Amino acid sequence: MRNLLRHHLFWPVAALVALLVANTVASPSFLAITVRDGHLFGAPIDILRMTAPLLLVALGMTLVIATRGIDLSVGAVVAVSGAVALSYIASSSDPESPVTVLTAIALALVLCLLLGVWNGFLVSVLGIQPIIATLILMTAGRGVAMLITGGMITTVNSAPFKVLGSGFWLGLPVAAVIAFGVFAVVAFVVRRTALGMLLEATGINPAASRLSGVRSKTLTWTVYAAAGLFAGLAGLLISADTMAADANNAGLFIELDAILAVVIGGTALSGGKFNLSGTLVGALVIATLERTVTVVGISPLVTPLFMALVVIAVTLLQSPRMRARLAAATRGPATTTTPPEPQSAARPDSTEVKAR
Amino acid sequence: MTTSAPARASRALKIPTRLDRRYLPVVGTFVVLALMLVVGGSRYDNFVSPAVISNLFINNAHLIVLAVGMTFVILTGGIDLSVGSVLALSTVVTAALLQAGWPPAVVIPLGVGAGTVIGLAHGVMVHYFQVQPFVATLAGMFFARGLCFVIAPESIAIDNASFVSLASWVQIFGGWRMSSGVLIALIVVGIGFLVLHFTRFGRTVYAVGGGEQSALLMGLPVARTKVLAYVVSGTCAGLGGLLFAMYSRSGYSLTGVAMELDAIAAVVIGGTLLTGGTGFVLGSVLGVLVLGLIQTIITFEGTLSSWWTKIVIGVLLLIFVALQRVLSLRRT
Amino acid sequence: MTQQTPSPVVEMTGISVEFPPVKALDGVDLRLRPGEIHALMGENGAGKSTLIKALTGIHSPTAGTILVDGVERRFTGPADARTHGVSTVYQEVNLCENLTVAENIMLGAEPRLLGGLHWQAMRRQAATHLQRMGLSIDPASSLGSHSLAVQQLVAICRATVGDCKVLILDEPTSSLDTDEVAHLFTVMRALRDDGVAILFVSHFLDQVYDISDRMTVLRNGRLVNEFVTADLPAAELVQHMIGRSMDVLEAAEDVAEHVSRPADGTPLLQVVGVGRKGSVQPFDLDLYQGEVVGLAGLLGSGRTELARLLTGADRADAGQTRLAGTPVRLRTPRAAMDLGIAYTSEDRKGEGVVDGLTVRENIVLGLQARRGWMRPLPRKQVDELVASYIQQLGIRPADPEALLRNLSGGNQQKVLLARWLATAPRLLVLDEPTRGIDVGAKAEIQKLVADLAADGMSVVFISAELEEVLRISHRIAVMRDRRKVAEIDGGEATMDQVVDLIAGGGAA
Amino acid sequence: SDAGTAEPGGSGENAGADDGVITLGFSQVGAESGWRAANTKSIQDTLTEDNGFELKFSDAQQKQENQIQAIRSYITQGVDVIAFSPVVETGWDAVLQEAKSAGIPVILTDRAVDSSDDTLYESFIGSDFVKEGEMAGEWVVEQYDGEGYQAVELQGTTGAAPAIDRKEGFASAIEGSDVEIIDSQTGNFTRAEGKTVMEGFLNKHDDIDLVFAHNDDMGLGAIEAIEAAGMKPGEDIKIVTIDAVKDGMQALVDGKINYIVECNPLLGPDLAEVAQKVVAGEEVEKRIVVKDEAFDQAAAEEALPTREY
Ligand SMILES: Nc1ncnc2c1ncn2[C@@H]1O[C@H](COP(=O)(O)OP(=O)(O)OP(=O)(O)O)[C@@H](O)[C@H]1O
Ligand SMILES: Nc1ncnc2c1ncn2[C@@H]1O[C@H](COP(=O)(O)OP(=O)(O)OP(=O)(O)O)[C@@H](O)[C@H]1O
Ligand SMILES: [Mg+2]
Ligand SMILES: [Mg+2]
Repeated sequence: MRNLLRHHLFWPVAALVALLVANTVASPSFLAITVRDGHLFGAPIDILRMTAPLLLVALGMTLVIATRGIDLSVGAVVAVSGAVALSYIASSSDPESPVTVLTAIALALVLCLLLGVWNGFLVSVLGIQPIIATLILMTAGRGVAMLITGGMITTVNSAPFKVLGSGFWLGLPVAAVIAFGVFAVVAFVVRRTALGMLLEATGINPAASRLSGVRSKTLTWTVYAAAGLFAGLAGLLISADTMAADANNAGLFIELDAILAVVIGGTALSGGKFNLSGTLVGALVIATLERTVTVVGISPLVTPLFMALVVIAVTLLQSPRMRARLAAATRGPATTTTPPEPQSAARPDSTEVKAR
Repeated sequence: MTTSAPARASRALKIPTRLDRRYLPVVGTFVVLALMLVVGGSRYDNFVSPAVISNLFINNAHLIVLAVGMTFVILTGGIDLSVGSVLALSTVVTAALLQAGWPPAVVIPLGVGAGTVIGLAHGVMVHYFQVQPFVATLAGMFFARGLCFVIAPESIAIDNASFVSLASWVQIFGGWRMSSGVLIALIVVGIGFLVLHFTRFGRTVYAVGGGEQSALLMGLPVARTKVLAYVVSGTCAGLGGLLFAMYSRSGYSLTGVAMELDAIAAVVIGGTLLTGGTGFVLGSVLGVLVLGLIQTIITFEGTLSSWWTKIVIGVLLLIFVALQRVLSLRRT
Repeated sequence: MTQQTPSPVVEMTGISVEFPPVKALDGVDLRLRPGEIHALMGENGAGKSTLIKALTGIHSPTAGTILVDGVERRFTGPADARTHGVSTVYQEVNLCENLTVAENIMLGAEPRLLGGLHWQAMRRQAATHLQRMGLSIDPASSLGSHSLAVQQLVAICRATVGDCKVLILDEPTSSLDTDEVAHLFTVMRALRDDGVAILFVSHFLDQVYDISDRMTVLRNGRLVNEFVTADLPAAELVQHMIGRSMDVLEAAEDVAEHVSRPADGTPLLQVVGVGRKGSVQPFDLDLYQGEVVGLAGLLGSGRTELARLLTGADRADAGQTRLAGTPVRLRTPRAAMDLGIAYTSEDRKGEGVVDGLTVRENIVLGLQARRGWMRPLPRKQVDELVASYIQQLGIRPADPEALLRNLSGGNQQKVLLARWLATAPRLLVLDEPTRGIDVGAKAEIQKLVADLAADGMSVVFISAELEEVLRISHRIAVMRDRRKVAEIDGGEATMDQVVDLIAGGGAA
Repeated sequence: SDAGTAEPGGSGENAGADDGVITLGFSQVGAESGWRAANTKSIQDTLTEDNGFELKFSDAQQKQENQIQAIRSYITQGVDVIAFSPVVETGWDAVLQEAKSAGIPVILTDRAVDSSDDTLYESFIGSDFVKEGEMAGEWVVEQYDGEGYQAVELQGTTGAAPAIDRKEGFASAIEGSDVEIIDSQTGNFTRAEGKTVMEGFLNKHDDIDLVFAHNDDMGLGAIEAIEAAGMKPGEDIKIVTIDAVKDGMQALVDGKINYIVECNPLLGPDLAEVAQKVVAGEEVEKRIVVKDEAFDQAAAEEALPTREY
């Protein structure tokens, strides 16, 4: 019990479970999964599909945050990606052909990769602060997306493209398979190679890393490029979901959701140690939260209040102070007379200094 | 300034007699701002006129106040994402209470105080619970916005006579105009400047941003300072809401969406580092003027479609940041 | 010196501090009397800094009592301690680099004018304090623009401002050279004579013997005993500290004799006219394989800058570098590393430790960076490597998974050294590698350097401790005013000779 | 008020009309939707030089302060007419007063302003959002009253005038019938959110008969959700929306939507006409309600081929 409580994913997972319970109470069949035409259906499957784009964006965001950066432009990149792909499909003579669709996807992904490279250039070469560097693309990117679609919502009918949004593979939604697959691959690469450690070193102490021979600039650059690419992929999933490219609203505020997912997952925004499994849980929490609002039937007027309270609850429970309290409480009175100093490995800047 | 010429003068660091490096980003901002005015003036008629410059201040008075508050928080190494929502909350509270017939003398402190209270909550979360500022204030942002909806989803007009007369007070000097909002904003800037540079609290704000742990080991009151910085920012957001309510004579729950980004951008453009510890309030004011000027240029251009507007804002921002960067790199 | 023993101003008894599972302090006592300089001695990781932090309220002891002026107290933090007259300079310089020197000194006790800060008075007062420390820097300059040594002195200035009954200095001299130390000691003696109790931590035995009246020795978090300095011979002290006899140290004494001059041939690194505007005047330097070249000079003489130019940490704007005869360009640390050149910065906190990573990760960081991210070192190899360095350098705790920030200062330094040794460079540039390292470990490091050189590695060795430089260098390059002024043979050089050169013919 | 009296260059200089070209400053809300884009395009295509206009256009990016700033700027630039679609209903008195003092007439489009002084503007051209909601509700009652329909509502952006008014209109129209709104949540006027919210409704309720969406986009999102759940939109669950953009009309023709109330974005011609009259000093109507049609499937089939947006 004690170890469980101490685990860094305890509270995020607890939040997820609590939300699922709340949903099940409001709608008893919530967790039911049915099989229809060999596909799985049901709210949990919906949630997996809803999580997919957010998970991709949060994945890129985690890596960027590890290097002490932040990427505000992902929402705009999502919009650009959808706009490019759908405009290409819409303007092609044969929207139903897989070749067209693959070309559209490749086009969108390459462009988004370039947008990421652009961000990386501003941050790592010109040395502009990440928040401002990516604010530029956040503003202009949506303009570009609107330019591509002429401000209208571009709609297409293309079965191969629709597969991305509502297709199934091995009974699971294709979008979820793609996102969770990419996530697993990246997590594997990052943790099985030295990439993760080098990223963390760059985030914790850039000067020391540079002197240790870490190619910090290249790494930083790569990470922004990756964030762009993943956002592009997310953009494709989002536009395939409704088969429409909405330059104004696609991916709106997804950067905030992604950052929130990263933070709920226990990665500090100050860079350094990151936690991809936490990000996964964080993304699931946020997607479930969105669903909860509808299922539990919270009035739109208080929805933001409700979101705020959940976020505050999760973050407060995760805070070192609360952890220490709870740890002390679960440890029981018998062991020591004076409560030992809380060890807060979770906060990089606070271990040496006790704030009382 | 030292009293006697020391024997070890040869080892003393040679202080450059030129401008202090710390002021470079601000000077960079100023130079580029001036350049923009010159370029704008040569492109459009009437661009560099007292009326346009006065309007620049009148239209951005609330943002100036937000930026001053944001500067405090960013200097401590934090960030406050809630200011846009808190501003909206303040406008809604003000408008709703005035509509309910409360006197302005009671309503105004309540509107501003709402911001103070939320700021205090942020400070407590950030310092005592060690919630990351981004998250704490993001929660605050949802919270304030939610509260707005609960109080009044629809926009409320303000027609309280004394409030309106306060709001429409204008002083005219030739072509120049100064509204009550601008006057308040300038006073806030002045206070912000004095507090940051001439009080222990102000210097501790810088110290905390320079290194929280160091500041703590130096025996400075880190806790109080950090909490107070968020209180300042919240109060400024509340005051910004008051100014916006005066400016628009209404309260509306959807006001100021994404305005926190404008405030942050202004502060950063003004040369403050997001990592904390370096920056100036006056820089932030320049930052606000830059953003305002970009908007003015867009209006004067008069032919941009919606998307080109966004793209041009992005490009101007880029040119600005790049130029500023080049200027400050050159000199160092 | 005080004859009778006045009652202690600080009395700590039975102090225990735990960082589960580590018991950093176990029932330690410490008594500080007014008007005495009390040395706190012990190996790296013995618990000296922890004891100090327990006193000032940064760590809360799990057991024990603290009496200050006879009243039992648990301070809530440095601020609280300071208001009760306990001023501390912690081991790592903890000041705000973004503020001015004057602010760093005066904040908290700042002069006021009309309720606001009185900047002019603040600068004036700061200047006076600086002068006492022998520093003539501009109080209005920002602290970050000064070297670590100056920052150290500024930190000490800060501690002496205001009403202080107890002054605690945790390794204040580790980055100072003889002159500065002499100044500091003058100030310390003056304070002592005013009745201040001073707690002093240093790994320099001669300094300790020079200044302290009494000492408390810790070993492995336990109290060994309290001694009167004059009654305790150095050899015995070392034995108390490290639990071994002086043999190790004696081994170090002969280091210089063990190594032989390398065979002639093309130098491994040949530097011609390399310099950088505003940093170091163009200099020439040849480094042969298997040779240890020491850099000697005063604070700010440009040793660090020279080292940085040699290793690509800073980019030279003039001159040529040849490695084994072929011209090379050292534009980045990475480029230098690829050529087998490694650099350990003197700024442990800023440019050395990656404090959020573990000991293991910190040790392999350099090697891994050099291999590239795609070729991760096999875990087994990593573990062996790390285990061998932990053992070889005596890193404590010997736990590869400990976070670096939880290590004592000296142990962090050892980890950094291991990082560079692991990359097996051809040329190793060590800037103050022994700073903050205890006597035993220091001797081991010196021996290690000698062994490495014997195996063919070239080493550039910078240390504030001239003795150390003399002992292990084959050749000594002397720096003065950011210029290389002389080069002398290490075997023949004498202390006086080098001191003369450093000071510019005794003109300093 | 004294607010506008010192406007230099503003007053009296609007001699633009004399040379036959009307300079019109238009401040658009933003480009937040396809509807808005069509609205902008209609205005830009109508107020051309060929038609005797010089259009100064600015996009306020959904910010009232930008709009106020743009209007002030038009006053300084001395345009002949100012037109704008207010982001919010309130808060315009001061700046409109300035325009009035400078002698520049103001025309509102699409959304109204909430002001006690209606001399501040010449005319308001736009749809009646409450009416739109009512029309949708009336059709629902007419078709399905007596069948005990359970409806869900996809609201527009919380706090926005169209969302508030359409909700109100619909609710008042179904009052007294046995159509019941069992759930209502915001979909922020977007397809994606329309889809997720609808998915949630489908998870929660087993017996939804009708969806009322405050715009086509959310309705289209709901269609996706209904299809994904294996049901037939338009048959198993009826759908009523507002806007009548092309995609919505197509869905109506395809039988996936049952009824659409139009909200006409093509305000350009009306604006041009009113502007010309105002400049010429003619009397104009204070309120010009744009004619909103409503389409059922047959009407949609007829209208679709000529649909402009
Ligand atoms: N915050 C912490 N968490 C865990 N362990 C710690 C922490 N701080 C210190 N320690 C451990 O406590 C022990 C004593 O450390 P301390 O810093 O007091 O040593 P020291 O005597 O000052 O050594 P040095 O001479 O190297 O500075 C070490 O083993 C260290 O690893
Ligand atoms: N006592 C001092 N007074 C004034 N300035 C100093 C003093 N000591 C160092 N400096 C300044 O600090 C800067 C750093 O010098 P640098 O680090 O190159 O010296 P160094 O020879 O490596 O000495 P060390 O490494 O021992 O500090 C220089 O700009 C120098 O002018
Ligand atoms: Mg120590
Ligand atoms: Mg040095």
